[in-house]
Amino acid sequence: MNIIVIVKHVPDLVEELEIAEDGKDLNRDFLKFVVNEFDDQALEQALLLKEKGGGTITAVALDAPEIDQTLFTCLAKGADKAVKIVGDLEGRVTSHAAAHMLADALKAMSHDLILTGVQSAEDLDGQVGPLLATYLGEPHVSVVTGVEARGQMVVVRQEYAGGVTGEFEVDLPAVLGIQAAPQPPRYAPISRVRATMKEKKLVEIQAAAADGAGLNVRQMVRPQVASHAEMIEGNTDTVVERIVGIMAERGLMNG
Amino acid sequence: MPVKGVKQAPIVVEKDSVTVRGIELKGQWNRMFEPRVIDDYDLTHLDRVAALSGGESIEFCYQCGKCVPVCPVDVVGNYGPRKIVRKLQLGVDLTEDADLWLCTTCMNCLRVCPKEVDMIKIMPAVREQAILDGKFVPPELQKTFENIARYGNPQGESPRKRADWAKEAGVPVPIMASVKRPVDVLLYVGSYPSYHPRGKDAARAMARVLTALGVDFAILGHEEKEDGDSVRLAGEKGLYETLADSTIKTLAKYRFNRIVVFGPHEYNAFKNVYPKFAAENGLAWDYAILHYTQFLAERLDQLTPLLKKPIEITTTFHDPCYLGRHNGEYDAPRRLLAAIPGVTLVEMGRSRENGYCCGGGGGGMWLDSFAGGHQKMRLSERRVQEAVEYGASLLSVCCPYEVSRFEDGVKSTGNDGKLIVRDIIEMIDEAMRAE
Amino acid sequence: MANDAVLIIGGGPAGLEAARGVAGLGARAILVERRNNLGGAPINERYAALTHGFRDAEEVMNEIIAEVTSEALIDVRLGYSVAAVAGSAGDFTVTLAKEGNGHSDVVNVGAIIVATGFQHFDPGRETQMYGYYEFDDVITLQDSERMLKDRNWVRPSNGESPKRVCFIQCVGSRDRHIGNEYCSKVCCGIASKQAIEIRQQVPDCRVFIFYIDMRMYGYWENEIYWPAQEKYKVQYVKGIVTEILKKGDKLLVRGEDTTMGRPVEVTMDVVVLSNGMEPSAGTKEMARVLGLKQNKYGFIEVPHDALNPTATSVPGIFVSGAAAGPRDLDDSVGTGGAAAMKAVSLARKLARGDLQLANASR
Amino acid sequence: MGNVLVVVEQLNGKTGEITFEMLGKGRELASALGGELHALVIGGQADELGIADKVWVMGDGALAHYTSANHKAALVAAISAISPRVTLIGNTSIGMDLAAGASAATGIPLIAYCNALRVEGGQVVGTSQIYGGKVLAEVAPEDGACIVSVLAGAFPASAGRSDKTPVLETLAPPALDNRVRFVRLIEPEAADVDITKAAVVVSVGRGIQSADNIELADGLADALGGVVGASRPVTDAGWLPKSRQVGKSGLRVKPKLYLALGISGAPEHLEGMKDSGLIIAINQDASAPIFDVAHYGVVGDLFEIVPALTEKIKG
Repeated sequence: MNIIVIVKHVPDLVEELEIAEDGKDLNRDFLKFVVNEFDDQALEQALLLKEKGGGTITAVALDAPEIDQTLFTCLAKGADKAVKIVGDLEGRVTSHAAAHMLADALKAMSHDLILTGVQSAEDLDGQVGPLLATYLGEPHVSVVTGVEARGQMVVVRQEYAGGVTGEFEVDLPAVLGIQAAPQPPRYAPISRVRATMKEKKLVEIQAAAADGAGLNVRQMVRPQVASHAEMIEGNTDTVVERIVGIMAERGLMNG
Repeated sequence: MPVKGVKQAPIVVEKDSVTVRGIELKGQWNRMFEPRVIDDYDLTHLDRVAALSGGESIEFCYQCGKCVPVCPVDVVGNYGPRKIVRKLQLGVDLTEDADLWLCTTCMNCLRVCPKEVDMIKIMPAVREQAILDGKFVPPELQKTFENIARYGNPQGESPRKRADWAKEAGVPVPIMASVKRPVDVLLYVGSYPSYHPRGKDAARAMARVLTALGVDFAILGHEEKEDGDSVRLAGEKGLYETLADSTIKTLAKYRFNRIVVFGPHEYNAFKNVYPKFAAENGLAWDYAILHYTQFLAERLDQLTPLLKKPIEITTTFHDPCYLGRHNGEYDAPRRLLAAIPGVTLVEMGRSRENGYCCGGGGGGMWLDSFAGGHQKMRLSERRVQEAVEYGASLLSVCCPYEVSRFEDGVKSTGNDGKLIVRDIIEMIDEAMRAE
Repeated sequence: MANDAVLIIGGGPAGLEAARGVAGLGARAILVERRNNLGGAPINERYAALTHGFRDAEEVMNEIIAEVTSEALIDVRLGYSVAAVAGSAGDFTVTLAKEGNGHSDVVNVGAIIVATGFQHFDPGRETQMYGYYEFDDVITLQDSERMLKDRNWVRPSNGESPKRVCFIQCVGSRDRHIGNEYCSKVCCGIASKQAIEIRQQVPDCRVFIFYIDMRMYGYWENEIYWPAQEKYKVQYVKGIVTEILKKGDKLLVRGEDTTMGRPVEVTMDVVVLSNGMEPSAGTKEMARVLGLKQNKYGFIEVPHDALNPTATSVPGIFVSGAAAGPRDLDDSVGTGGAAAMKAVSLARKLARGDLQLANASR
Repeated sequence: MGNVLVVVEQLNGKTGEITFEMLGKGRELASALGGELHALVIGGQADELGIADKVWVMGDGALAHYTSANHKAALVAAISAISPRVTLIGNTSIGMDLAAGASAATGIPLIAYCNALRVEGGQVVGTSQIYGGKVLAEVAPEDGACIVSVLAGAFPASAGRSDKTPVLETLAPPALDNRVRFVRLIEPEAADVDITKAAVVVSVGRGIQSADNIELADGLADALGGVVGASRPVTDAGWLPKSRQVGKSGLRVKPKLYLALGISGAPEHLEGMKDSGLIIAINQDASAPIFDVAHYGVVGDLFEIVPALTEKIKG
């Protein structure tokens, strides 16, 4: 099975995020980027499928700061090929635009399955997977926690709230939004990543022009976060009274 | 009489299930409990370990068993270097065995080994191979590697916040990049004093003590990264090399007379490991390295008059493996403790050269859950019990791994209220706070 | 007539050294060897390399033999055995019989040195469960020595190169059942030495040594045991083998792996039995002819009431080498020299009248 | 026209809570836009949807089981037929399938992860919670219409319930897209509690002192309709199964309410719960780091406070 894994860089949430002066985007000057954690799960799922049934894996990413390192890490983990889509990609790329550019690039790449992370931290205008699937005219399943290849289809599990899981047969080619692979994403030792950088090259593809999401960002703000708990003083009755009051205020008393 | 005729070999049957203490064990699990017949000495894996650079001495073992009683892990589980060698001889693949991740590289086995079977080299080499082969790496360790690779610290905290602890030190803590002049002491803080809540307490105490002594010091601030020695010992050599390269190049930008380190692991890295790496890579590395206890012990004349507030307590001292056994420094911390008025030092049975291990070395710091699943209790818990048994009310330490490990151990062993844990620098800081 | 000539019985390493020693002291030596050649076990059993030093046994022995045969003071009598002895210290009259033709000689000597050596334990004997006479591929240390010397270390059953070989230690030694309660002292070293040689000659053959405890005296530890393990990757398994069974064309070795506390059933291509030492037929016969006390194992008894390892129960008769019990080459040669010194010195004292026979020290 | 269409989410024949949350908000939006509130049922039943002015019912047995391909096709057909100004879809597993796909297929912009919606000068303005909740982005569609995927719990469900009988209208289903075929639903194992899914987690740490005391937390969790979680020392001690462990090496939880009882707040633990909606911590030690992430804190004896609290909640 030939699998394409879409890999995306998102701002690292470990760092403090600052809003740009115009209030419409993050201040991108000092942002650190990391690979979207669900994309890591998607790659792991792809590697497991390849280990079991053979085939190839191509990691595809839109250009972003430090994306090369991430693509080489994909190769070090077992991807066969890594493609970087380059072009005018400054600032936040909307999910719609990203999906357009990916769809344009992927049309030319033969594939059976496209795996994406189910979502990312900056999917303001929706998740890339279903957008991409629609542009490509392929079926899509989100929140997938299990994939099994079976001839020209896959059997997938989709997770719902409360632990209920749906099982589906999906004809290929298809796009899946991976929530979790059956095992934690594997580790790529640094020395192997470095060796991969010497041995392999990234394939670059020019990005197609793409429309945005059709949304105006009016402003971005940071939510108020209390830095320290508000301490509740008093005897047991007072404390209990106050806690119940707080919970009731937030509609938490009905369970 | 000689054997006559040809006997048939008995057929060894693995039982479908066996009942051990009322629990039924199916299939292969009963092998764990039944004295299963050894039907092969498959040396493939032993040969593979011996072929690794650093793994050669695995074959030196002649099964004398001296290592087992001093192995801190064997005290809390069925483990020990001799047993690992035997398992290898029996065909166990160490790269897939839980034992691989239990060694804390404390070096007590090597200290007593007549054949110099060097687990401090063997274990990291095999771990590296396991990681390169894509074998199971405990997820918590994997996460730590990723954190260190990405953020330069095991906690996965923002590198920009590395010096945030200093804001509440109560004294100015200069940062090398800002002072723009040579300083006497470069204080290498380390990740735990930089980020861990209890580590930060110690870091702040350190800043106050150095200031009180009038030491001209500065820290690297956000330019500082994990030293990588424990990363190396945990098997991620490539990451260690990246960190060493980065730290060596960062330090090369500045002028200072000596490096004072908080942690024994940094001490070991800078003193014993970095010089070799620098030489192999054409980098300069020629610094005076001091553990903070050594630096302060050299200044006892100056320090002692400042220690005015007595701390009336019976303490015992836990020798860090990487300050003691690995680097031979046993006295500096004890001299500092002796200088604090009111403090009575009692020695535990396992101390100095035979000091027990807190379980944090060699990557153990990042394998707590995994190791916990293969041991009766944590090494830190065993040590806490020993401290209490010897009548100490305070367990003093001087390795940033240890305060949190032992404080957890105090709670989990039900010794809350019986034993407190303090870094020596915290005790000095407190003793300086005269009325 | 008192004289300082010394009769040495046995032309192996101990006897040769005794002869050299006697001649070196300026006394006459008569070296009697029943066989038609000198050299003893290293030559007759066709040993490969010797300990220490791993030098070729034949080469080393030939050097010593050449020295002895070219020495004018040494009278080498090949093909002779001692038929009778009369007299006492300082004045022994010994009848030497030429093997086969009935010819005999009478010699007069002041002292006698017995250097009649040992023989290898016969592993087919009594309770041994190792199938030495049943299975071609179960061999002894001396069988192995011969193959090493010929540089043709193969499976005797089919001539093929073996892949897995093990040694079983303490065969015929340390065994009350068999009657040999003593440690044969050399087998651990010899097995380890052979293991090294097998690894040198057949590099892809893995060698295991099953042992109760490794007895690697003195420098054997660092010269043989450690290199065997560290350089030649010989696998030592603590635990002794109880029996060997046939399994297909392999041998199934059954025992206990005592450090693991588990039974062992592993297949081997060749099993080498590290068979111990017993007194040779010549030793037992000489004890009878010379009237020497033997210990319960048949070795010539050395009364240990003084620091005198070459003494026997009869004044003027000394013992050297493995005739007195398990000894390695160093000890055999060492006691050969010591016996020479003791023999010549006693004979001369008696000849000079410095000493009365009654007070003759052993 | 300013109609609001709520896409009804039903699984296993049950209408999800999110539907009522959207209906309540949809009612408010429809009024502000001067339009009607419509609900769309794909292959399901239209009970309980009385608050809507009109319920569109599409499909029959063929759409009875949710499949992403068929339901997306149905939704796209419905949007074309109804032309709502605002389409509200739950940001659930199902909504993630549908919302973005419908946006791509119809060209109508999508506001995802929405936790606030209002009408301002005739225009719909939504707030999208992005970057792990660290940023709130206020956005408006460039043109009139929009699709909104709504975060669960963003709006009260009570506002979306009504006893009225809705007006039903049938919509013709689209051509089926059978590339995704339903096989079965797998229910979770009854014995195992999934603490990651619970709205209320009552977590205990070392301060609980013994396995026997865990029933205190059970009582409180029962009263709140929540589940009991734990910090590592408690699961390590075997007082609770590993499946209850909150933290870096356990599970990450994000309930609406997290009650931390006797948990000092090791970083390993904080990492697993700090994003909870409301955190209330009770601990003896005033300097416990748990108070750095908690919204409210009590320094006190949990053995006194917890039973009293449980009593009070039970009323």
